[in-house]
Amino acid sequence: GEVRLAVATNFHEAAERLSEQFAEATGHSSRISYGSTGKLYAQIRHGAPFDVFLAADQERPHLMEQNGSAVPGTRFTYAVGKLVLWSPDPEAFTDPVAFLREGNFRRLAIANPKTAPYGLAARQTLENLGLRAALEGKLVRGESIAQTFQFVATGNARAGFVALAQLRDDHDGGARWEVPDTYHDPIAQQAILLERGRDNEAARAWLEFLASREAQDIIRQYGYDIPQSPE
Amino acid sequence: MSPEWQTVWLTLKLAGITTALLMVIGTPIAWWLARSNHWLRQPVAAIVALPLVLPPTVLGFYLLLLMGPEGIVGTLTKTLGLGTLPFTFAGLVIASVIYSLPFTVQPLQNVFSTVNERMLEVAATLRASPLDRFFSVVIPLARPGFLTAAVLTFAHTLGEFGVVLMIGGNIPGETRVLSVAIYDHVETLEYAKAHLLAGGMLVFSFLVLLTLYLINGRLNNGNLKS
Amino acid sequence: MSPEWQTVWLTLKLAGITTALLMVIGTPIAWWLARSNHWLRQPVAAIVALPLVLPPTVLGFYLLLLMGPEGIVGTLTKTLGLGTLPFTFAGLVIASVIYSLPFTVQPLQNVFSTVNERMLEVAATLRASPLDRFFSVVIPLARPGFLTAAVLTFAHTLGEFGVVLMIGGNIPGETRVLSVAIYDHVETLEYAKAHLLAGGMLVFSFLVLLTLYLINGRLNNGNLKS
Amino acid sequence: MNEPGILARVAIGFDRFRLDVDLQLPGNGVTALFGHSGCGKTTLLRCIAGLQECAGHLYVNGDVWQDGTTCLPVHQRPLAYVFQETSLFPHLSVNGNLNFGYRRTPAAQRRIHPQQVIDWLGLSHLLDRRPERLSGGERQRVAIARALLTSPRLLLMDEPLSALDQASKRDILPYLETLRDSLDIPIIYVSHSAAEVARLADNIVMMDQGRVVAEGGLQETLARPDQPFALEHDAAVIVPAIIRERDLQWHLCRAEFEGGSLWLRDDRQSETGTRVRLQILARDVSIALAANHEQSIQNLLPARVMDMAAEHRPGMTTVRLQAGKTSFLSRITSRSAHQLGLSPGMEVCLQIKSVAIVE
Amino acid sequence: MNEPGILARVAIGFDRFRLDVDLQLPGNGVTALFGHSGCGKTTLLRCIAGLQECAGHLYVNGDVWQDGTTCLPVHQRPLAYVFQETSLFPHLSVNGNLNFGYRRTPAAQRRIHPQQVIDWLGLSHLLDRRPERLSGGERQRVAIARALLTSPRLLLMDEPLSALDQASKRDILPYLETLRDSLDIPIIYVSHSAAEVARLADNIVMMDQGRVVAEGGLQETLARPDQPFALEHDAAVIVPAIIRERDLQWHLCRAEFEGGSLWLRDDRQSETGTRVRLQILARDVSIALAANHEQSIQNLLPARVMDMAAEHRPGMTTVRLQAGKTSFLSRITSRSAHQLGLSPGMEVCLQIKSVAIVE
Ligand SMILES: Nc1ncnc2c1ncn2[C@@H]1O[C@H](COP(=O)(O)OP(=O)(O)OP(=O)(O)O)[C@@H](O)[C@H]1O
Ligand SMILES: Nc1ncnc2c1ncn2[C@@H]1O[C@H](COP(=O)(O)OP(=O)(O)OP(=O)(O)O)[C@@H](O)[C@H]1O
Ligand code: MOO
Ligand SMILES: [Mg+2]
Ligand SMILES: [Mg+2]
Repeated sequence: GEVRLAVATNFHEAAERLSEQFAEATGHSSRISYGSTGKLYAQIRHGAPFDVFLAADQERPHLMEQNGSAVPGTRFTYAVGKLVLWSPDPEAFTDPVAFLREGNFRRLAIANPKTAPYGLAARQTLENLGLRAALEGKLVRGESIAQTFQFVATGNARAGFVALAQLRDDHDGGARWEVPDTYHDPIAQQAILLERGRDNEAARAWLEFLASREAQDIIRQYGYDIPQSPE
Repeated sequence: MSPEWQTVWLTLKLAGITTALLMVIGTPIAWWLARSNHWLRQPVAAIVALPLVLPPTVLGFYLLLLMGPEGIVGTLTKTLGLGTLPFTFAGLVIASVIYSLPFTVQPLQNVFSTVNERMLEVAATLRASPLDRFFSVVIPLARPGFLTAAVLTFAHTLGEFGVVLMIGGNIPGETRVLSVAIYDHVETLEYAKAHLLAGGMLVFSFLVLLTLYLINGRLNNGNLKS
Repeated sequence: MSPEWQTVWLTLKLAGITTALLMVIGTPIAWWLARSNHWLRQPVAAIVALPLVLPPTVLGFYLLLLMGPEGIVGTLTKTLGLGTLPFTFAGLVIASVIYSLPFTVQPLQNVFSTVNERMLEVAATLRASPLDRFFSVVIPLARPGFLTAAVLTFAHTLGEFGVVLMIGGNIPGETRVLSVAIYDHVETLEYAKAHLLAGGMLVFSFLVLLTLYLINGRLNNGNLKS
Repeated sequence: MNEPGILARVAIGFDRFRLDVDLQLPGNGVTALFGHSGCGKTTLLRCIAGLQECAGHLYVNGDVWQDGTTCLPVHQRPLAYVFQETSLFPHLSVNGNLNFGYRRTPAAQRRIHPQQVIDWLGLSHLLDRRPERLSGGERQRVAIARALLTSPRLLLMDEPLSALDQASKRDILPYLETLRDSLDIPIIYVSHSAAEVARLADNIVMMDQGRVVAEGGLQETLARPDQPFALEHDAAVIVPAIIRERDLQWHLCRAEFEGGSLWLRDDRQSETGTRVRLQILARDVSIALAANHEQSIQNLLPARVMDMAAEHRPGMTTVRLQAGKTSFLSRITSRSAHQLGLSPGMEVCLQIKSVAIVE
Repeated sequence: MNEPGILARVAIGFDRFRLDVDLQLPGNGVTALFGHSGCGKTTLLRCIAGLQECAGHLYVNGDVWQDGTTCLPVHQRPLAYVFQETSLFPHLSVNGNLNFGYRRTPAAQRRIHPQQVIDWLGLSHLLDRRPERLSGGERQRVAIARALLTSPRLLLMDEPLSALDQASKRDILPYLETLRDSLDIPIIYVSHSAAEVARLADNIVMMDQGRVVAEGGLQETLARPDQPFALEHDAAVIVPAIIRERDLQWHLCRAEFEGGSLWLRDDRQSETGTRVRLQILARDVSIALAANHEQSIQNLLPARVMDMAAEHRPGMTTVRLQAGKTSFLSRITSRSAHQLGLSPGMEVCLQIKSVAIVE
C-alpha cells in the first residue's frame, strides 16, 4: 500500500531517509508532502488527503485529536528538536552568552515564535538569559526555521537560533552553541494517525516503523533527540 | 517520468490551462468592463482586482475554506458528485484562475477601451455580426493587450505559489509544481537543486518571452501605431 | 500607534512608495519598449517580465543573497556607507519595486503602443517639445493604462508577501506588513483575527478601487473611445 | 409599406442639435444630400445605417429596417457606407480591407467583383500596402471600393470624393454613374460639389439645421429660377437628349432634344442614337436679342422668356426660358435684364457657351 | 542663405515611390501645391515640417531648418500644419485644442488671438464640445484655427477646406486672404480646387510622381495657353485692376485695367480707388468678330489674338488674346476657331460673361 505523509519542513531530510528504509522494511511506499505545521494543519482540517501527520509541535496533533481529524490515541513524540545558536563566522563568538549580552551585532535571527516551535524555544532561551527586552530591537523573525537559517547563512544576520538538524558538519562550520534544554521547554515533535489513514495498513505500519529503534537511530543522526519514554 | 520532469510538466500544464481558460473567461469580462455603461461596471471592475490584494497563502486559505467539505462550493461540488476540489489538479486550476484573473482582465480591458469605435462601425456596415466584429477587428487591434495578458497570466501562474501550496498540498506528481519545488529546495537548504531549477526556469521563460516578443514585433512591423 | 495600526500604516506606506517609484521608473522603460526600434527592445521586454516567473520566496532568497553583506549589491551598498538593505524598509521597497516591475511596465507599454502617432506629430507642429508632448498628449491618452498599472502595482504590493517576508524579517513597525500579519494569524490558527484583517483589507481595497474607477469613468465620459 | 423607395422618418437630439426628418426617396438613382457644415447630413446617414439609435421608422424598398417594434442591427441591413473620414482597418492590407465585406456577402448576392473595382479605382499597385502607407486620396479610393464590394442594396456615401483631385474624380465619376444605372439601387450621396451632384444626382435633398428645407427631382428643382439650393454659381438644368450626328474631324457631336439641338464635345464618343443627359449651367447661358453667328459661341437657340427671379445676392437675375418644350436657366446681371428689356413671353436667342454630357 | 524665401531640396524614397524636389519659393504669399492623388504632396509637406526624415536642405527666410549638419526638430520650426485628415486631440475640448499651440507660443510672438479666429471660423458655440461630437466640417475648422493660433512663420495646409461646403468656404476664404496679406508669411497650400487656388495663390507648383513638373507665378503660369496644369475646365487669368465707378442701383462696379475696363458685381462694395484682382475664367470668355450690344453679355472688349493651342483633350482650343497690355484666355471649340478663321494678330471682340474679384 501507499501512505501519504504530511511532514513539517524541518523534518524533511530525515523523513526522506526514513521512507527509504520503510520501503525496504515493509514494501510500502510513501508519498511525502512538506509544509509548515500551521499550513498542513489547515489543509488537513479541510480535507487534505493525508494519512499521517508529522508535526513540528505537540499542540496541533493534540488539537486534531480533539476535533476529530485524527485518530485518538495514536499521538506520540517522534523527535525532540535541538536548538542551536549559530553563526557561519567561526570568529563570531566563543562565549555565546557574553556574545548575546554584549549585543555587538545588528541583527539576530530567530524563527517566529508564533508560527514555529523553534522560535518559541529561542524566545524562552532569551528570556531565561534575561536578554529578551535588550535584544528585542535586533531580532529578525523567519517565518519558518528554514527562513531563519537563510537569514544567518547569507550573512544578513550575525547569528541566529536554528535547528541542529539544519547544520551539516561538513560545510556549515562556524561558531555554534547547542542551547541546553534547560533554557526552554522541550521542542517535542509529535506524529499522529489521521482519520483518512485510519484503515490504511501502510499508515499504521509507518507509525510503527517511526517508533522503531532503527528509525530512532536515523532520527538521531539528523540532529534530533529521542524522548526517553514516548508518551 | 522522473519526479523532476513530472513537476515541470505539471507546472507547464497548469500555467497553460490556466492561461487558456483565463483568455476565454477574461475576454468577455474585459470587453464588458471596457464597453458597458451598466452601473455595475465599476463595482465589478473593483472586484476583479481584489484577488490581488490578499496574500496568496491567505487567499488560498479562504479558497480552502470555500471549496473544502464544509464550504459552500465544497458542499455544492460534493452534491454534484464531483468530490471536493482542494488537493486536486482541477482545484489548482480553479484557484490559479481566480488568483490570476486581474492579470488577464486588466490589460485586456485597457486595450479594449482604446479600440476605435469607428472601426467597429465600419465592420458592421460591412456585414460583420457582433461576434464576427470581435474576432475580425477587436482581437487583431487589441493584439498587444492579448500578448500582455497572456504573458502576465502565464508567468504569474508559473511563479504563483502561495495559493498553489495551500490548495494543492504539495503532493508530488499531483499538485507539486515547480514554484513549490524550488521553494521546497530553498526551505530544506538544498541550494544547488534550487539554483538549478530556478536558473532553468528563468532561462526557459526568458527564451519563451523573447520568442513571443520577436514574433509579435515581426507581426506588428509598425502597423499598430496607426 | 497600536501595533495593528502600525502594520496598516507600514503596508500603505510600502505600497504607496512602491507604486509611486514604479510609475516614475516604469514609465520611461515602458515608453522605450513601446516606441524604440533598438535590437535590445525584445530582450529587455523579456527581462522585465522575469521577476514574475520566480516564486516570490525564491526571488526573495536570491535578493537576500545579492543584497546581503557578501552579495554584489550588498558589497556596493556597504562601500557606499549605506549598510546592507535586507531587514530595512528601504530594502523592502527595493524588493517590491523589482517584483512589481512587470505590473507597471506591461500595461503602460501596451497602452503606449496604441497611442496614435499622428497626435504626437500634431503636438510637435504646435510647438510641444518631446517631454511636453509626453505630458500633454501621451499621458492623457494613456490614462487607462496608468490606472491599470497603478492598480495592479498597488494591489500586488499590498498582497505581496513572499518577497517581503524574506527581505523584511518581519520586524514590527519596520518591516511587518499586513500580508505578513494575516499570514501569521492563519498559520497560528487565529482565524478570527485573520478574518478581521483580511476582511478589512478587502473592504478597504474594494472601496479604494471603486472610487478610482468611478473617478476615471467620470473623467472619461466616452472620450477615450475616439 | 411594400412599395419601392425609401421612407425615412428619423428624429434624434444631441445637446444643442436636433435632427427631425421625414423623407420619401425613390427606390433607385442618386439622391444628393446638401447643406451647410453641421446641418445633420452625417447624422442622417448614421441613423439610416443604424449606427445611431433614433426614433422613427425606416422602410427600404419594401423591407422594414426600423419601426416601432423592430430595429435591424447594422450588419443585417444590406447597405454600404463610405464614411466621411478615412476608416480603413489598420491591421489589414488594402487587399484585406477590400475582401472584408466581399467575403461576408453571400456569393449569390455578389454583383460586383474585386477585379472590377480594383480596375475602376486604380488600386492594383496598392493591394499589398498597409493603409498607413497610402496617400489621402488612395485611402479614400480603397474605402469606396471596399464599400462597393458588398454589393449593397442601399449605398450611403458621405463626401466620398472630397479628398480626390479633379483628375481622379473625372476618372471615378463615370464608374459611379455606371453603378447607379446597373445596380438599380438607391444611393444617398453627401457632397459639397455642385458639379458632382449635377452629374450624378436624380434627386436633391437640401437640409438646414437638422430639417429638410427642400427636396425634389433634379430637373424640376434645378429649373426653378428661385431655386433654394446654395448652388447659385452652379445652377444648371439637365436636358435629356439623343446623339444625332458626329463630327469626327472636330471632335464634336450634335445632341437633339425637344426643342432643338446642341453641339458639344464628343468626349465619350457615343454612337449616334445614344440617349444622354446634358448639363447646362445657367452661367454658361447668355441671352441675345438676335442670333449673331460671327462669334465663337455656336449654340444659338431661339427661345421664349418664361419668368425671371432676382437672386439671393443682389445684382444678378436668373431667367427661365423655354426652347421648344425644354427649360433653360440663364444667369445674367440685373442691369442686362433691364437694358435688354426682358419680360415673360419675349422671344430671344439663347447663346450657350458650353454643354456637358453628364450621362 | 540669408535671402528671403524658401529653399527646399528634399529627397526621400518609399518602397515604390520616390520624392525628389528642388524648390525655390517666395518668402511670402500663397504657393498652391497641385497634383494627382499620390504624387507626393503630403510627403513634401511632411519633409518641410520635419515630420519625415529626408535628405537635403531647407532654408526658410534666412533660417537654416535642415542642412548637412543640422536638422531642427519639428517643435522648433516656427510653422503650423493643417493636416489632411482630422487631427484634433480627443482628450481636449475644442477650447483645449485651440489653446494647445497658443499657450506654447511666446506671448511676444503672438499675432493672432483666440477671439479673432473663433469669430472668423464660427466656432464660438463649439468651444466646450469634445471633438468626437463635432461634424466633419466643424472639426476641420477647429484644426485650421488651432494651427493659426501659433502665429506661424510658415503655414502648411493640406487640403484644409475639402471637408467644407461652398458656403463655409466662401465664409472662410476671405479670412485666409486677410491672413496671407497681414501676416506676410509664406503659405504652402495643397488643394484640388482650382477656384480656391486661383483665389488664394500667388504661385503654383505642379507635381507628378514625386517631381515638380512646373512652377511659377500665378499670372504668368495661368496665361500660358499650353498650361500644364490640370485646370483645363478652370483655366483662368488674374488681372490687377482698380475700381473706378460704382452703379449702386444695379449693384455693379467698373474695374479698370491696362487695356480697358469691365463691369462686375459689386459684391464687396469696395470704394472707388480700391485695387483689386480679377479672375477671369477662360471658359467665360467667348470671341466675336464684331461687337454685338444686343445681348446680355455686357463686357465686350476689343482684343488681338496672340496665339492658340489645342488642348490636351481633343476638340477644344485655348486662345490667348491681348486687350491693351493685358492677356486673356478664351476656351472655344476648335471648330469655332476654324470657322471664325482665328489666327495670331487678328483683331476680334472679347465677350466676357463673368468676372470675379478674388482679392
Ligand atoms: N455625438 C454628438 N454629440 C453632440 N452633438 C453632435 C454629436 N454629433 C454631431 N453633433 C452635432 O450635430 C450637428 C450635425 O452633425 P453632422 O455630423 O450630422 O453634420 P454634417 O451635416 O455631416 O456636417 P459636415 O458637413 O460638417 O460633415 C453638428 O452641429 C454637430 O456639432
Ligand atoms: N509610409 C509610406 N510607405 C510607403 N509608401 C508611402 C508611404 N507614405 C506614402 N506613400 C506613397 O507615397 C506616395 C505619395 O504619397 P502622398 O501622401 O505624399 O501623396 P499626396 O500627393 O498627398 O496624395 P493625396 O492627394 O492622395 O493625399 C503615394 O503613392 C503613397 O502611396
Ligand atoms: O517545520 Mo516548521 O513548522 O516550518 O518549523
Ligand atoms: Mg458630416
Ligand atoms: Mg495627401
